[in-house]
Amino acid sequence: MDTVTYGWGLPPNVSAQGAAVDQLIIIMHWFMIVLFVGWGLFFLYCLVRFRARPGRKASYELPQTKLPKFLEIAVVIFEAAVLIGLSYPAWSRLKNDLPKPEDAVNIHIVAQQFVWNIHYPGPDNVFGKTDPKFISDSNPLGLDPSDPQGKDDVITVNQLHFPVHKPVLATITSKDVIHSFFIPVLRVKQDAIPGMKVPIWWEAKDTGQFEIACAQLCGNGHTLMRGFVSIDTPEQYDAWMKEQLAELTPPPAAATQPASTQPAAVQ
Amino acid sequence: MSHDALTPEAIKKHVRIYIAVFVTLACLTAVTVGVSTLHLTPALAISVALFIATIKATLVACYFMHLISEKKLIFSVLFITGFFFMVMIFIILATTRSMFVI
Amino acid sequence: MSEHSHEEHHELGFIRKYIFSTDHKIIGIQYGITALCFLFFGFCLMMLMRWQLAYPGDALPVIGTWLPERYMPGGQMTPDFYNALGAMHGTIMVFLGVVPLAVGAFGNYLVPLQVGAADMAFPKLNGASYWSYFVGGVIMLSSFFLPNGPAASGWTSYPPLADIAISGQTVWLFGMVFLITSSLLGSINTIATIIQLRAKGLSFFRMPFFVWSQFVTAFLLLLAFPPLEAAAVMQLMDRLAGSSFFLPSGLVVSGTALQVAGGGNPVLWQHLFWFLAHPEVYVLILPAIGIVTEIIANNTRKPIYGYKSMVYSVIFLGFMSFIVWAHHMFMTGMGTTMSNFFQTTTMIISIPSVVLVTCLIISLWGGTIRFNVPMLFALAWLPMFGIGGLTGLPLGLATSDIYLHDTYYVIGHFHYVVAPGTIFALFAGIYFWFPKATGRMMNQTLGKLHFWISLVAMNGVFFPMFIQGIAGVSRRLHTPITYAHAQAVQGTNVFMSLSAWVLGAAQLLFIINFFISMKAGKKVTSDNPWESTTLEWATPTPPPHGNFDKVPEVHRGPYDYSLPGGATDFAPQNIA
Amino acid sequence: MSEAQAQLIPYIDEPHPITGVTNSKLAIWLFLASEIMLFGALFSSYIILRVSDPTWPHGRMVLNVPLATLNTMILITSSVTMVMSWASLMQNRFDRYRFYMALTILLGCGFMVVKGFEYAHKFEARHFPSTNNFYATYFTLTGLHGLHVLGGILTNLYFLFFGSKMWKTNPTQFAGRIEVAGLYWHFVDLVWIFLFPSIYLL
Repeated sequence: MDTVTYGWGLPPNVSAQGAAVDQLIIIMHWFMIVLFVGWGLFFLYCLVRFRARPGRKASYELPQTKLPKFLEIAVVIFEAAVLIGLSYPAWSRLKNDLPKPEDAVNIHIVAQQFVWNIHYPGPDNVFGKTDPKFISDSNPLGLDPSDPQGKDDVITVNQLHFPVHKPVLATITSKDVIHSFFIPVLRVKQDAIPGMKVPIWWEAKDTGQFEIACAQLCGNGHTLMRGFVSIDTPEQYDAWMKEQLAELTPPPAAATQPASTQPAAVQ
Repeated sequence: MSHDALTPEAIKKHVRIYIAVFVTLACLTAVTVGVSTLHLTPALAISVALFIATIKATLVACYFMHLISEKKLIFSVLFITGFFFMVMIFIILATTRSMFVI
Repeated sequence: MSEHSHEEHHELGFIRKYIFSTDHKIIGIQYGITALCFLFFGFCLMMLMRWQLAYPGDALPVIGTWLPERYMPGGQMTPDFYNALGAMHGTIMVFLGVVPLAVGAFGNYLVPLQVGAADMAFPKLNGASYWSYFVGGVIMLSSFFLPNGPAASGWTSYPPLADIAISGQTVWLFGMVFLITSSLLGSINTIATIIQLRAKGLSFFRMPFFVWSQFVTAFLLLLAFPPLEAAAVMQLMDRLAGSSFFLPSGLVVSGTALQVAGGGNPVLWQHLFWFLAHPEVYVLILPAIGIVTEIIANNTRKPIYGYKSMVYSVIFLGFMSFIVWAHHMFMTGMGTTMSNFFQTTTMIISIPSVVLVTCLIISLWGGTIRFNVPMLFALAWLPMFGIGGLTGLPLGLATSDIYLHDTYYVIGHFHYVVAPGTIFALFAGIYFWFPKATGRMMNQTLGKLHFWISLVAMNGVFFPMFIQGIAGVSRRLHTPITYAHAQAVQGTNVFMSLSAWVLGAAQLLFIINFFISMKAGKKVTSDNPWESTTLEWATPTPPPHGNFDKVPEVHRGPYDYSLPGGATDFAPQNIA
Repeated sequence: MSEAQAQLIPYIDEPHPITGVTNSKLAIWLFLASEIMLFGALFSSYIILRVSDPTWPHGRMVLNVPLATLNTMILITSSVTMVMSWASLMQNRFDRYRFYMALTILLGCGFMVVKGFEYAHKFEARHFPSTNNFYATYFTLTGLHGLHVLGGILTNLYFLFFGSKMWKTNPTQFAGRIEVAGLYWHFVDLVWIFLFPSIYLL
């Protein structure tokens, strides 16, 4: 397993769908730089050339120039092109072209103060029913104990494993307040909003160990809401999943929260 | 005031209009309560109730609030407000209804 | 400062004259001083936060020991206190600092003068609006003395976090109700003044651009604030009466089910909040553009290029600002149709901003540029606002927003708009109109020092935020170094903090300059020291109650500088 | 407004030659514009919460429709008396003005009393804003509206007693003030006209 060294600039993109995001960010920054430098040079030139000095008189006449008109038209065309050519299609692909559940790794991500619960359906690929009334320390998602389909469900805390080169279909929700699920290297972000289950997807093109960040202020432990992403080879993933299933002796999954991720005072 | 020609005679005429508007409002209130007991389909019930309410509101605004003889400036203000009011209600509603929720 | 000038030709007592005044100029100055105090206080909160960000977990020497144990035990900042500082910094800067300064102070002081009126249309309402603001501010500050500290859910106060918070969120909401009331009263007054009280001959297209910007701003305040008031009422109901407007069913907070009816919608708050808060951004920036325009016209000694297109742009901006709000909410999971609608409106709204900046830059062409302190601030405003505006573009596109949303990139973007953007313009305005209000010039050397240090330090604070944002650092992190990707750019945090403290120190120059100049600044020799054309300079200095010696009449547009054949290089609006 | 300012600021009692309105006429409409946005936001929230909740009860099943109908009639009547009080001033009948204004205030108080009974009933039946979002909306909307009625009553009381001194000094401005107070009062009525069907009947 390789570790990423983060630095200045965009972190490496290890996802298949994230290239569109990067491309747009880069294009927009070039546009910004061109416009800013253009303006800036003209601005500085004006400051020097038209500085007040003895003998100079300002002219009442306004410059007869079509320059601003051209600039505005150019900006309009550029923005329209970026919108129609890049942003609409990329956004629709990300939001509407969800992978089919049978072709994807299905997971539920349930945020809470201040951990990420990752819920895997297990070998039957069907999620067990959950209900808030079953929630307890040993059953963080409220898995229905009477539902046979929930017996093989794996629930991890802050540990997100998935295989490389296979789409992952995740639905995101929250138990308490609004969080935001963010994996920088996968260019994935989605608010986790209680009462809503929002589907997102991604597909990794590289293996490695990365982190999940919370991007939305969620209380005094916001900064501690760090999760771990492990993009595995299919073999590694299967082995890990087997390990998790083996631990499922007292169903449902007893996911105890590591003490280190539990802040002292919970709001 | 914007009532340049508000002679006592004109006011007398106004008063008669006020009474007529009042009677209409009372009748419309009775109608809207009556209709609500009819068990219409929700869509129809909402349409009828809001339609009657709009008529009543228009009457109040036009006659009691003198909008019918009001100046253009006031209409401009109300037009802008009405536009943003619609934007607020319908775009928030449309966005909320469009949420990707399973 | 009028507080210290002694013109006792009124029978009004001290309290009626200076405390519960109905004179728009006194109220404007009251607004200005109160807002400047709040600005500095809000900035101090940020300087505290910057310690934690630069040296996470280290005890803050000296100052840390002064603060209560519940906030900084052993000098170390608790996450709750950090969040409280963040929420209060945002609230104070936006609602108690910049808006009251830009709209309350400059709007109040200048709009009646520039339209040639004796006062605002409703002088008592004007006083009420200041005192409502003052009470709102006091309520807001009082929350620091609560046992659980002030509101700590961000200035955006997203529920459910804000609904269930044990901190001073309720006090925050009550404070906001007063501030909203104040803004509403003020905006009604401004609009009525501009529509009804313009001097004879001052048609709409002869109004100084500043008046236009205040006019549009007032409409934004008038129509955008009430939805936030409604939302605040609903959040108050949630907190005090146990309703669940913003609380969905089945909430489980730290292991126990929340005892509420449920069925609410947390995203509803975001809609109502941003329906205000996006126009609010324009409430901050439009008066700033107005001030900059006045100063650039005055100091290039030539008319503004494209005055009319700037007016149309500013109206269009105001209009569009009501239909872009959900670009703050792309990550909530809205449908593609709606997000495409909001991406599009967001791109459209960038066009008039481009027009404004371009017109102002081209206005420099052919002028004779005087580099005095107000002009320096106004000129620096152009590139700073440029950076702020341009960096809004990748945030406004839903696809690139996936990565940048809620990172430091956002913070950098709006701080460039608001801090070196709006606040530079406001400083420019203070330096520019100080002689009108006091009869004395501010010291130019101190002013230049203040400008250059502020310019460098501002960029030192805010530019690295883009680097952090690109690296993916989330905002509002108490200890960013928890994350490996934030650890990699931690060096910038130290740099930003040092810059922030330098910036704080530079403001002392301004404060010293302000008070010294008030007492001992160079006296102005004429009522129009900058040789300006607009009506406020046609009043005696400082303007007395009632403003004008004789009712002014306007004969020309606002920026007739360097008119060919004139005896001077400026032709005041009131001179035929 | 002190005498000095009354001279300084034009268009207090006579309309502006171009816009055709007085300052206060413009201001009250601007204020009402902001009120439209305030109630609009609450209505919008009501719609959003209601369409997403299939268990939302019908107002007519759980609320007291006869009482609300009575209140509707009271408020409509008070609108008529309000406009009559203004019309009386325009006819120089100060005595009738006082009569109609007093009646308006009494009707407003009547509205509040009926509202009080309605609320008391709900509290007795242990229906609170915390019961569900239907009651939360009901209490918030009618409560905020009630506060507006209360504000109107206080304003009208002022114009019935202390404020009416102006009739002697400046009758035009006083009639203008009553018109403005009336506009606010009618607006409160107008809000109720929408509240009544959407909360009580649907």
